[in-house]
Formats: sequence, structure tokens, C-alpha cells
Amino acid sequence: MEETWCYQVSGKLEIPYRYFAGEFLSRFFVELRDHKKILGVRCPTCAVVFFPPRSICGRCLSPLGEWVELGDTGTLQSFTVVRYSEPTHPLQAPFVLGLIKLDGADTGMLHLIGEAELSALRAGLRLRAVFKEKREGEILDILYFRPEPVAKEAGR
Amino acid sequence: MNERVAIVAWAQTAYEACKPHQRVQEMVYEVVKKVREQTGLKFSEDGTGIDNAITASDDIWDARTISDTPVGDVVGAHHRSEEKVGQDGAQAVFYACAGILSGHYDVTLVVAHCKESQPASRNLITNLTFDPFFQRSLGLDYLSAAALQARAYMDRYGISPEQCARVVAKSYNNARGNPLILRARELSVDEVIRSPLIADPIRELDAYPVTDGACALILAREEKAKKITDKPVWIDGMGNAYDAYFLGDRDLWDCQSLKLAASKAYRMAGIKDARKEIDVAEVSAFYSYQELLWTEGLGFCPPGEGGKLLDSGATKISGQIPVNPSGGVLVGSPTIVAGMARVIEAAIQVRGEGGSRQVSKVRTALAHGTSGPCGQLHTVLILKG
Amino acid sequence: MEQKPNLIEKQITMSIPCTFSTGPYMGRFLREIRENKRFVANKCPQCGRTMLPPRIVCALCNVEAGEWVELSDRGTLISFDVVSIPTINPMTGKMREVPYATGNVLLDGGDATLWHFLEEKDPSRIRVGMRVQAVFREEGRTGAITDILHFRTIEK
Amino acid sequence: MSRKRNVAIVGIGQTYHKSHRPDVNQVELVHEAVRAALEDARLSMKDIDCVVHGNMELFEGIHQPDMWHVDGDGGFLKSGFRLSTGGTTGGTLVSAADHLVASGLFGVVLAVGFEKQEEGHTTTGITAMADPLWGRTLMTGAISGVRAGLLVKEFGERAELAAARLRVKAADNALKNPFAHLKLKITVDDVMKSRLLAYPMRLLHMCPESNGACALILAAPEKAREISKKPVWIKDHVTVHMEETFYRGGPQRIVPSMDVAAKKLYQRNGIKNPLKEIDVFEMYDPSSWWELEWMEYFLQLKHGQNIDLVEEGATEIGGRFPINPSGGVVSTNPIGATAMIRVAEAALQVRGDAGKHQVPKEVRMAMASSFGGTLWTILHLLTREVEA
Repeated sequence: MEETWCYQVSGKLEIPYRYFAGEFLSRFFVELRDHKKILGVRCPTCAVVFFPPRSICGRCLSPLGEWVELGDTGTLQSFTVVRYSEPTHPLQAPFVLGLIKLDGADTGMLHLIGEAELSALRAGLRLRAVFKEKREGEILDILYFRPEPVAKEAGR
Repeated sequence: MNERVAIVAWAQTAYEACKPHQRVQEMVYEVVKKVREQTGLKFSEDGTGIDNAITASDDIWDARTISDTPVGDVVGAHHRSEEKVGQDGAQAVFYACAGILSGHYDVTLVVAHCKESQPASRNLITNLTFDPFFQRSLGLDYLSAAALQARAYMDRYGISPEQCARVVAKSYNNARGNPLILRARELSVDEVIRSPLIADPIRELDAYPVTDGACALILAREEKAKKITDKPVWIDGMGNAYDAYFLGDRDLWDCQSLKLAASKAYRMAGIKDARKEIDVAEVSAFYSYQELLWTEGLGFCPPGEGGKLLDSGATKISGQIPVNPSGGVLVGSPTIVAGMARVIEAAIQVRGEGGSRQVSKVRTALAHGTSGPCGQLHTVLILKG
Repeated sequence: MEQKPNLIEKQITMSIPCTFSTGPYMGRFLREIRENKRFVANKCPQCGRTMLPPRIVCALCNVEAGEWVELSDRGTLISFDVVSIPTINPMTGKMREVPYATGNVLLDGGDATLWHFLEEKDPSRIRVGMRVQAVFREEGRTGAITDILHFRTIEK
Repeated sequence: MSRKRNVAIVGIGQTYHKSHRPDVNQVELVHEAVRAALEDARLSMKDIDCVVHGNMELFEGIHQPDMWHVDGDGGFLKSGFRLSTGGTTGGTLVSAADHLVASGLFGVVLAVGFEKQEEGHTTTGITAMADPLWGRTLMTGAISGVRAGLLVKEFGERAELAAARLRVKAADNALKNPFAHLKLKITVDDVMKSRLLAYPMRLLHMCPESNGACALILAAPEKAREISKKPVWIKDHVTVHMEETFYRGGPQRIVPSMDVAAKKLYQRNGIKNPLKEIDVFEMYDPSSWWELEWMEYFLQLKHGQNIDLVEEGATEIGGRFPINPSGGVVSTNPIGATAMIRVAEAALQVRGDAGKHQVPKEVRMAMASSFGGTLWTILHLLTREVEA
């Protein structure tokens, strides 16, 4: 077949969706929205405090229900400076995504890192959550995590 | 296992940035036509032909619900059976083997396709893997997730950007012996290091390029295989395993699901010392650091020593355990297709048909595929001559 | 103060711009419509059936169907649907306008039906077996299905 | 179908099916079915070797949802596969679990299908199956009156009454099934006066959009007998696909997949008279019109005998050939799970565990069908006894 017949057509795939967090996770988002509290959940069988919270332990399938209030401070585990742009991004590039182990949690939280010198980013950096003024019950009710002043770091 | 399954034929399209002249139907037809010509097999259920088809593709990548519908005609599915694995092609090969080992089918056509050039960006698709509540709205996609894994791994074990760049240079240079990789060229470590950062520490050349392509292979049970070809390539070991989902749940520098998948495949194939017994490995590294990390997970070296293994020259084509003599995914192999293309490249090595990319004296080859973010699901297959 | 929900929902619209390749078969079909306002179909060399829109192989015979035939722009209505339920069109993410009618038309000279819109939307005025003719867009054809406006009733 | 070893269903679980489940997220919904199947089999996740997962991505807009769902389906550090074949997905998952166990590669396999239809737009998701360069502009999901119109043309009001009667049968049966979604008390008159969608297809003829999940556990013989007092054996299954485009009438005669599948299945298993040899049938009935039409193919009836059987009441729960004692798909439809629910319900009938919707006769052999894609079919044949 001749290639002369071929051409390309612009189109798109666009569908709106509506997701439900469910009763269990809603508690997390309501606490975040109304009280600026970050909750995790403990699996007594695995002896792990999970963030994000979840109603089932993926490791042992136990139902979970023991909420744990986590700190709004934590330690940077890994990070990346996102330098490309997509409509899915919450911020204009470049911006920083980090995995943060919140104080009191055993698993890492993904979030944005703000107010940070890129050259100062490193694993082990102490961070504190900055909350949005007008909170809607979503993960971006935390604006980002910013580095703690160095002097305070010594006291941890 | 007394019953064995063999690969009896295979074909791949050229892997290039965009195939503007083909729809997925036509891309798949190109490779199906070749494997049918090689074997002379027709589609039939009377015991003389191809009696089942397994396809690998993805609805969102193809922008089409039930993405196996358009390729059904060319894989002979009309009035016959076809099943779609919505994952990496290595999973499709594994699953197709099970269909034969179960006694249900004799000869199975397996195909995989993806046109990564079709969507405006791959990141728009992989962002949709992430849950709508905790990860998706942060803009995470497979690229930024991989960057978080790369940083965690490199920090943990002191892997350098140069070592990652060396993986890329090796891939591009190896691929010059692979006529299907249209972007193969001589590439220096320096050029990789000078390419722009896209998601630290990943640079443009550390990431696999946007690629269109398809591949096909035919699997047959032992007695059929021996009739179809003089040179069957046996699949003697298979294993796979899922890791946890949330990136923060995982020790990203430690690929426990790959270790588990590999141990299952090795046990089935009777392999006790992977580094000694495996003659060549084709692994799915979508980002350069992954080749180093996956060689650790496969047990070719202790944890943290993937960089050392590379530096020792062991993974070169002439080395003790060559990795990706084909050039691998880093030079161009689309997602979904990647793992099955690795199976085919491993089979080429077992048959000794690798031309200038052929590794000497290959008896046992390993093929690896991965699905999901940061290697959440790994698939390992062991091939023997 | 407004009551905030305690069950959390999240709305996200998936929107993926795509570039679709026509390939030589669909490409030839669409280009003939765009450039010559005519219908072509490909024919199976084995069973002789025609395919609309054209596809690379005849699924019944597993052979490449490379022969081409020209079909009339007139034909007979084989079946139809009048759709009155508005649903979201995945190509736009927006609601479709209803009602609309589609029909399967057996074009003169072929043995496969072509699916397209019918101009007539009143089910009481549509009859299986009636004669219809394609109405092509006069200006600005782009090589898409919309180069044909609809099929018009020419004989009841 | 020849097989290396026998495989049995040893665990059956499903969620309640509803149109609104804001109380659970997707992971939790999938988990409900998994937990129910594990409890039914009295197993823990430690006993499971492999998890097979499936649904359709564009219904919820989640890419590779098996990744997220490992947190609820137990897939963590297990082997697993994701298969997706449209409406037939649930049936494909059962076939897959059968392949995986029969192969000797895995001893106990868990299959789970799910859909949370309310999170997306079902009709839009289905429309996206059409060719983006042609049919997608024209299609509105699976709603079409074309085939039903042909039945009316040939059989007149008898066909309309039969379709309505089948819908009432489904509603009556669903009232007996605690898991069914739509629980309607309706009459033939209600059906025939319900809102017209595409003549002669009416709202009550069509399946609903449900949120739900179904899970089955399959095991090899030795293990199956250890786990379950009443293993249900997978005697055979057959998958029959059709070409890319829907058959839309005209002079080209294309044999429907339902006919091809039934012939293959019956021939391989020596079934000469399905009406007598099969005790109950769970059919994937996207609408009551299709139940009526497809009866002819699935049961290899003489043309028009389907209407006779409906008029006789033969397919009612107490009839001589019950179809869909569960209430069927017109009562319950979480698409990625729907076809698996057919197998699950057929298995419950074989076990005698269907409760109020158990058919009042001995069930030795049951059949289940799956429907999807461009009118594809899968048939599963289940038995109470098995030849060694």
C-alpha cells in the first residue's frame, strides 16, 4: 500500500470523572481541612504506621482502624526537581516533589517542597508543612513542605 | 515440569519515534504476517494451526476502550479466541505459556503493540496510574516517580550520574548492531551528562525515548514445537511479583518484587547461581539507573553494586554477564512492547542469530519486563536452547 | 457558615490530546471523500466481500484485502437508531446534542453497510428499505467523517 | 478442551451492588469481594499464589488500576496478571485463573473483577470502543434498538410481550437475590410503558450501571477437596471473538459468536440436548431483548422456539430450564465483574448455596455466558462431579 494515502488527524480523549474517597479516608481529609491535622493509621499486626492512611493493610490484609496523629514535621527521604511542564502539574516547572517521612509515620508521604534552595536539597533535610488558608479537604490543603531553619534541626 | 513450551518464531517492527503511516492494526499485521510466513501456520483449531491469541495493549495508551478489538482481525480472532493482557508484553508471554501448559491450547500467537507517539505526552497517561486522592494531584507520573527512585537509589549506594550515563552509552553503542533500532548511534558518556536535566537526577538521555512499535511471537507445546522448527527456544523458568503501590511504602532502592520474581523463575529453571549460569540478560530499563538496580534485583551482584558491576565491564557484550546487547529499552522500545521485545532479543541470543550484537556461547538467557511505576510489577523469564 | 461535606469527592477531567494515524486503508477511504466526494471500499480477494470503512485484512479469511472498488453515494437504509439520551462524547468531553439519528446504509455497488448520520430524525419518517444519499460538506473538508453531513432521504 | 489437571471453584465472593457507594473507594470495594471469597473458602491471603485482576480503564479513568488495587486485592508480593477484554473481562478472568491453575504453575489463584461505574460515564466509556476516525462520532454506548426491531418485525407483539416477560422474570428473581442491584416490583405493562430509548428498546429492558466487585478462588483437585466440601469443577470454557466492526445487517451473513461458542462447547463435551443436559444457565443479558434473541443461539433452538419457551415459562426459576435465577445483568451490572458474577451465580447453583434464588431442582451442570467487545462470547461449563 502506498504511504501517500496516509495522514494524521488531531483528536483527543476527554472524559470527566468523580472519585469517592470513602468513609475511612474522608476522615483524614476532614481532619486536614478542619483542624490542620495529618493522620496516619497503624497496623498492629505489621507494627507499621502508614501514610497515606488506609482501611486495609496491603501487607497482611487486616482491617485497620487505629488512627495516629502524625507531626506536621518530617524528614526528606528523596526528591526530584521536575523541570518539564504538563497540564497535570500543580505548579509551574521547575518545582520539587519529595518523599517525606513524617514524624510518627513509618512510610513516606509524597508532597511538594517549597521555599527551598535547590542546591540545599538533600536526604535528611527537616521539613514542616505549610497549610493553605482556605482548605477544601484534599491533599493540596497542604501547600507544600518547607525546610526548617537549621538551628531548630539540632533539637530534634 | 515435564511439559515444555517453546518460542518457535518471532518478528519485530523497526522501533522509531513515530510511525505516521500505520495504525496499530497495520503495525501488528506487519509482524503477524512475518511469523506466519516463517512457520507456514494458519489460524485453525483442528490441531494443525495457531489455536489461540494473546495480545498486550492498553486502553488508555490506545485511546480506545477494549484496545484488543482493532487488532482482533489481524491476530485471527474472528470466531476464535483472543485474550488481552493489559500489562507489559512479558506478562502476556508468561500468561500464554500457562495457556499451553494447562493443556488448553497447542500453539499460541502472542503480540504486543503501542504507539507512544499518539498521545500528546506519555506523562498524561502515566499520571492516571496514581490514585486520585494522594498522588495524582501532585502531578506525579512515571518519569517523576522514577526520578524519586533514582535519587533514593543513588544516594543510598553512592551510584554516580556518570555510571548511569555509561549505561546509556553502552545501550546506544550496542544498538548499532541491532538493525531495528533506528536511533542507534555512537554516543559518549559526556553527551549523556551534557543532556538537559528533566527530573533530577534524570537527564533527557537517561530516559527512554518516545517510540512506536509492535512485536509478535509464536509459542508451541513441545511436540508441536519440534515439528514447526529445528531451533525451538524453550521457556524453562517464569516468575513475577507485585510490590506495594504507594512510593513511600517501598524502600525504593531495594526491588524486593524483582528479587522474588527472579527467585521463582530461577527455581523453576533449576538455576542456583544466576551470575554463573545466565549467559546474557535483556532487561527493561526505562531509565538508566534501572539497569543497575535491576541487575542487583536479579542477583547478578550484591545490593548496591550495580554500578561496580557495570564498571567492571561484566555487562558489556564481551563481558561475563552481558546486559542488553540489543541496546535495550533506552534506545527505543515502547512500553507494553518492551518486555516482549526483551524476550525476543533473548531468544535471538539463544539461537545465536544476534549478528554483531551476538554474545558468544549462549545457552541460557534471561528476559525481564516490568509494569507500573518504579518497577512495581516485575516479570522474569528464563530461555534455553 | 456553609456546611462542608464529610464524604470527600474529587472531580478530575482526563484530557489527552492525540494524533491518530489513518494508515493507508482508512487514509485512502477518507481522502477519497475529502478530495473526490466519493466512497471507496476494499475487497477481500478470497470471499469477495467489501469492507466499510476499509481495514487491512478480511477477518473472515485472514488475508490482506488490497483490491479497491468505488461505490455509489446512494444506497438503501438497512437499519437505524434514533438517539434521544444525551451522553458525553469522549472526543470532546461535552454532552452530545440530541436527538440524532444514525443509519446503516447499503451503498449501491457493495455488500457492506456504511454507518453515518441520517438527516431525518423523526422515527416515524424513517423506514428500513428507504433510499438515501450522502450529503457532502461543500467547503472545508478535512478528511474526517464530518466531511459528510448526513444521509438524506431521496425516496421513501 | 483437553486439560492437564482439573480445576475447581472453591471460593465465591461478591459485594452488594449499588448505584451509589460514596462510603468506599475503589480499593475498598475490590477488597469487599476478595474478603468475601476468602471467607467463603476459609482461606487467608497466605494460601493464595496468584491474583488475576480486571476491569476497563476508561470507566474509572485509572491507568493500570491493578497497581493501586494491590492494597485491597492482596497482590502484594504475589504473582499476578491483569486481563481486560471489555464486557467479557469477568469471564476472561475465570478462564485465566483456570489456565494458571491447570498449568501446574499455581496451586490456588484468586480472580477479581470490579467496576465503580458511578466514578465515570459508562456510556461514554463504551463509546470510546468505536474507531476514533469513524464510529466514535456516531456511537452512543450500547443502546441500540436495531436487533430488537428485527424481532418485532418478524414476531410482532409476541416478541414485545416475551421481552417484557423476561424483564419481569429478572426482576422477580432479583428480589430473591440479596446481592442484586435493582429490586423492582414490576409488571409486563410497566416494562412496555417505560421510557423509550431506541425503538423498541425501553429503559426497563436495559441493564443498570452498578458499583460492585466479584471474586472467585480456583484450586487444583487435591487442594480443592481440602478447602471445600463442595468444589465446583470447571468442565470447559470457550472464547469466541468477532471482527473489529459490529455486524450491522446487510447481505453479508456473519454467524454470531453465541452460535459458534455454543456449537464448539456442546460438540467438545458431547452435549446433544442442552435444554435437558444443562440444569441452569446464567446468561450475560445486557438487555431483555438480547436474552430473548440469544436464547436461540445458546440453546441451539429452532427459530422462534425462544418465544415459545418464554410463553411456556420454561426459563423462570421453577421452569424446566431456568435462566438467570440471580436476576441477571438487567438487574446488576458492574461491568468488569458482571461476567464473573454469571460464573459465580452458576457455581452457587451447582453448590446448592443460592438461598432464596436456588432453582428447585438438582443441579449437576450449569452454564454461564460472558458478553463484550463486538458481540464476543465466552461460555463456561461447571459441574458438580468431575472425572479424575
